[in-house]
Amino acid sequence: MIRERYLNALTLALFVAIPFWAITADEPFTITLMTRAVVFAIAAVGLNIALGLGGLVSLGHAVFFGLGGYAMGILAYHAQNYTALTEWPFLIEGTKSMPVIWLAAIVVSSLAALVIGILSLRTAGVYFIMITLAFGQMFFFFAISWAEYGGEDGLSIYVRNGFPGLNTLDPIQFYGLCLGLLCLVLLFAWRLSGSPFGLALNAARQVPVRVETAGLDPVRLKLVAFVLSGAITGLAGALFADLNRFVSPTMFSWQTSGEIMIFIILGGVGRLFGPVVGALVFVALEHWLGGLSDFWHIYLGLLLLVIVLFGRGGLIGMLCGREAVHD
Amino acid sequence: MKFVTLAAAAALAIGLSSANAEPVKVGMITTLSGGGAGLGIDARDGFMLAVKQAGNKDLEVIVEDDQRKPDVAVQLADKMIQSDKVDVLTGIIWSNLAMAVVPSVTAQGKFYLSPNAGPSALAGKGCNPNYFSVAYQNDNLHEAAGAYAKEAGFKKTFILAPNYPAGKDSLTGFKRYYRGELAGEIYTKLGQTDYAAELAQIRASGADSVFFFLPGGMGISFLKQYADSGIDLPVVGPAFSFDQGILQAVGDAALGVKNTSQWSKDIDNDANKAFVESFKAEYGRLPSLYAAQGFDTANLLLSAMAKADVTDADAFRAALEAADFPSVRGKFSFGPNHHPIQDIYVREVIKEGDVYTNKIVGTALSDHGDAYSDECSM
Amino acid sequence: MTDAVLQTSGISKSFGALRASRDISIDLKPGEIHAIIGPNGAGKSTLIGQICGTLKPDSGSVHLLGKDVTHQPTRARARAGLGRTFQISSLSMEDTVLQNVLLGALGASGRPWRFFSNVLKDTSLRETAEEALARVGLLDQARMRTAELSHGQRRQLEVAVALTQKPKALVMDEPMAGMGSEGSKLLTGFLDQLRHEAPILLVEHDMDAVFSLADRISVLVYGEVIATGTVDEIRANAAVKEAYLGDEA
Amino acid sequence: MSLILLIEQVLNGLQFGIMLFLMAAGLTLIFGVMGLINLAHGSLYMIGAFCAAAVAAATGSFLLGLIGALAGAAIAGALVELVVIRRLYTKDHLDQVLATFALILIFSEGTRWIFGSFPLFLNVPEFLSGPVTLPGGIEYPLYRLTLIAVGLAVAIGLWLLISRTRLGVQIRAGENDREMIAALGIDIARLYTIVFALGAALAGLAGALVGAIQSVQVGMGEPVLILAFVVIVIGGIGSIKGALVGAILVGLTDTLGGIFLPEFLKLFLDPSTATSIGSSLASMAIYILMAAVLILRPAGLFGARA
Repeated sequence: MIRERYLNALTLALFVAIPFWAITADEPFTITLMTRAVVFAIAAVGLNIALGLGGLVSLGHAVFFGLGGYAMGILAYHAQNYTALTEWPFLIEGTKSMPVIWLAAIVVSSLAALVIGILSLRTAGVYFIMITLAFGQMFFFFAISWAEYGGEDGLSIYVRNGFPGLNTLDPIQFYGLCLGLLCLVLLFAWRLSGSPFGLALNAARQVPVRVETAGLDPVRLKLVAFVLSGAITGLAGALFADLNRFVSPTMFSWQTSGEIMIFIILGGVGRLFGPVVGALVFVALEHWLGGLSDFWHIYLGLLLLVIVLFGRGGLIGMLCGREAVHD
Repeated sequence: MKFVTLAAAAALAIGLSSANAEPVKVGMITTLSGGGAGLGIDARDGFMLAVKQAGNKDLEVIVEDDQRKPDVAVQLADKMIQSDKVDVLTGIIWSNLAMAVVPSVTAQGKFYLSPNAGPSALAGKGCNPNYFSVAYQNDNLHEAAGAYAKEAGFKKTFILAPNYPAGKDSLTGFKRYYRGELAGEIYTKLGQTDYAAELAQIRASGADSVFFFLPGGMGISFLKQYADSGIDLPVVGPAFSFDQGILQAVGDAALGVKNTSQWSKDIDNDANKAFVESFKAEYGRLPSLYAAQGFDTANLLLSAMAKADVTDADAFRAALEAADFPSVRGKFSFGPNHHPIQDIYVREVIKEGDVYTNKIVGTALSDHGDAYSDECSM
Repeated sequence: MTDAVLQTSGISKSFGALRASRDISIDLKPGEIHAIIGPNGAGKSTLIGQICGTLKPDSGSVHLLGKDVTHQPTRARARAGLGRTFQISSLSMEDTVLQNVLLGALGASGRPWRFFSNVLKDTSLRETAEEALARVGLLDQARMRTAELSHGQRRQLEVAVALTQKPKALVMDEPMAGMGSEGSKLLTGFLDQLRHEAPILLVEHDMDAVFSLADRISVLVYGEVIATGTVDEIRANAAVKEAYLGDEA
Repeated sequence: MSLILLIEQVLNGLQFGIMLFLMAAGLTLIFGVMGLINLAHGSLYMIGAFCAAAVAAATGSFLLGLIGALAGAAIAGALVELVVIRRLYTKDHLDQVLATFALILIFSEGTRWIFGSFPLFLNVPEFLSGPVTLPGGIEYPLYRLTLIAVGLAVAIGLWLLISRTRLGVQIRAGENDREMIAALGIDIARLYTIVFALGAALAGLAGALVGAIQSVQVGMGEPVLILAFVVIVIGGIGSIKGALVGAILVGLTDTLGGIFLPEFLKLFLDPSTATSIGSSLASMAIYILMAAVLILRPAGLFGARA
């Protein structure tokens, strides 16, 4: 059994070491793959706040991933065509600046999470899973038929958006940017889990009636968790869109929601680094298994089954055992 | 370590001795798993057949599965360009994937030869000197269907397509050449499998004919239900719903339907006959439109390789523009925006023994280019 | 009557044909322990639910510190000073003892919307929490996982959580259930002191505890209060004897 | 819009809804008795269609194909239950979602591995093909009428099964109180396998029946699966009656919404905008319906427990 914090440190070390190796070995694509893993990890860290801490099994987080993506797509599309997003009630122009795009992604997905959360949290259990799924489908079909922004074809952005002081087209610089954001998000998630809010949310997941008796509103706690969660997943969506320089309704599909959830389960639910380990392993599997056989989904499916059936607590749970009591 | 160096040197020596041109590396990104895998597999098989027949050792092909996901396709393109250092990319079936991949590929100075998708955005303002559509511009087959409908004297056609960009382009393409009146115009849900409601509308509309564009499983469902509904109007559509791969699943319901295609297995020329025979011999099935497009794409590439070195982009581009290869379609040349100028035929679905297939019954449009080349400046 | 801390006025509640509460009016005065006894199925849990806000009465009203709280949710009543312990333990078992108590303190502080600060380093919350643990004698177990506590210790923890809220009235649902005689004795002594801080509405099966602690007793049978009085009055009440204590007498 | 067209569209919505019911009934039964969310239910639908197509192609008989579909899906269901599903009953919903998601991957690619990437052929049998004329001069495909009849027959059969048979008593006991069935001496493991196989057979039947007028291809199950979930959530999870009502509601909303929304919007907007917005709204209509039902009644129309 390894101590969880050593495993976490090792994971972070891998995220630094592998790209360095890739540069020296002239394998730039490995950096792209690692960027993909980092972006997925951010999305899953976001979901983990709702799922792991709040116990909200959301099968609709693709909504926020997609909204983040479209926030990037739409802003950059207007910037590259020199058209205004809207002229009424006030002029909004497109932009190719990442910080602005991130802000837009976070704001839009938070608002969506607020509305979806208010409606969905009236239900619980299976119904919650299903209503979030339904919201995901709503956005998916809307995006498909939204001809102005490419509908099913999606939107291509020819040049990656810019970040002051960096050349984002250089894979390693963009990777560094994403990794930096992942670290920030992890820091946030870590502080959150030990904060007064985290304590209350944790209790709201396990014994909502107790939280109520303590004078707090468990539903409101969960709603705030859902909004924070959606905002982070939205940020990941914007990064994902920039990684691919492309957005499409696929980002809204329920399979995307499922995949984000898979990252968490693979790594370990409620563990700080669960989503990170899960995303890294998933991207590696996708890459290697995809090269092995046309039918690689079978192997992926079998592996997932084994982990769900026999591996309590995901990969981290298998390696580190039960979660330690934190001080 | 020493051994490795020696081996590498030997390999280099062999490489140099067997060819006078630089080897060309091709990355093929296509759909090999999931729902639309049949199309990608056909395109790949057609492409590889031509490569095999040419026996050109300087051509190396890397094939990867995009799972019909745009983000995977983009990632594969990055990998092929960054890691595998490919010179040319090809293989994408779906327009939305092409839109995701092609602009960034050409922006990085690589060539892209499209064996199927030809979205209008890449034919007009978004055209690029390094992008060639070897199949068609997306509107072409629909325009031909419109031309056929005019020719056949249809006065009141009911038209329908899925509610997504290619569907809208399709109806626009049809209307560009059709001169009659429309009995109705419907956009269906993408991926819809039940068309009872649409059939009822067709029945009630007083139409004298039906045009539909419903690729893949949607078309199969529509045709089966159409045949079962008792509506007895002539149907016309682009080749996609009548292709070799899916006709067997439609069965009798498709018999007699007219469809438009730039290729058919009975086009009378030597290249085509040889292609159909060798494809059957190699894979044990009849080739499809996608297989033919893959085959032509590979032969176009091979013809350019014979004329120019891929490292000399301008010369290689000129060699591609010349399109100096025996197309299975017969006459074939590129317009100013690197999209085909070719004949588009009207085919009819027939049954040969136990197998459903198509035969040519006429030509809808001759030497047909596309509507967007004026917008292209290159 | 006006000085009652907690008061129900004629509350009734039915589930379909079952009338679980019939016109119940009871009150809790400062400094007293008011025990509710009754056979299983008498409607004690339903009564507690309506007092604490998890159930809404069909008719009648609930007053806390003179204010009508009938239509307020549980958390509002909690914030107004109503503490509660549960019959079936509702602690978060995965967490430490300290974390459970901190939740109570956090609720009382009314400031859960802090996302970055470490809750364990919040001195005021921590002082409240540790003081409550010390009072029930669980301070040494603060770092233990709640699941590792003995049954009796969990009961003590329940009380500690309620104490962090500095309640003005306490509703305790069978705090002695499942405790050994030693533990019961200790807790009895503790509650005896506690009544001066906050009056207690005590639902309990342990008759020794009830008779030694209660200032007043109400007897609930079939959703109805058949008698209210001092220990002696209840012991002497014929109706009670018949309905409830019958087989003991 | 003529009355005939309207009636025809209502019939279409009804038929669509009744096919959804076949899917949803199994799903809701499995959830009600075992408390399991089964995302792989769509795969059993696909297996039914593929079995029917394979058997019909080999024997030339559509009816044998249907029997093949029932048997194939039931066997696949029982096997999956024995190997995988029974390990999931004690796990939480999250694990169930993931494990059955994994099953989808395995089933889809496995089917493609066995049957290839091209759609299979399955057609309406000769004696059911073509339209019939209904009173009022409505021409309607006989096969679709048959689907409505079969679906209603299955609904009645299910109702009889649950209300009149020993198995039904056990199922109802399982829905209400798991400990009670153990106390009654019922072999709970066997009951679960039977219920799961029954649900699978219903899905397989739906797949085969629908496969004859649609495309028998890999991935055909997932869109239907999502619709079936929408149905049981609207109806209330665990309730067969809810599944029937929900299915018909969804069928009618989807069919009629697609026609009337664009027409309705044409009153306010120019035709092409109306068509475009109307189609978009129509494709979202059932999800909007579901969200609305859940917001008003968080446990669905006939749901007992939230």
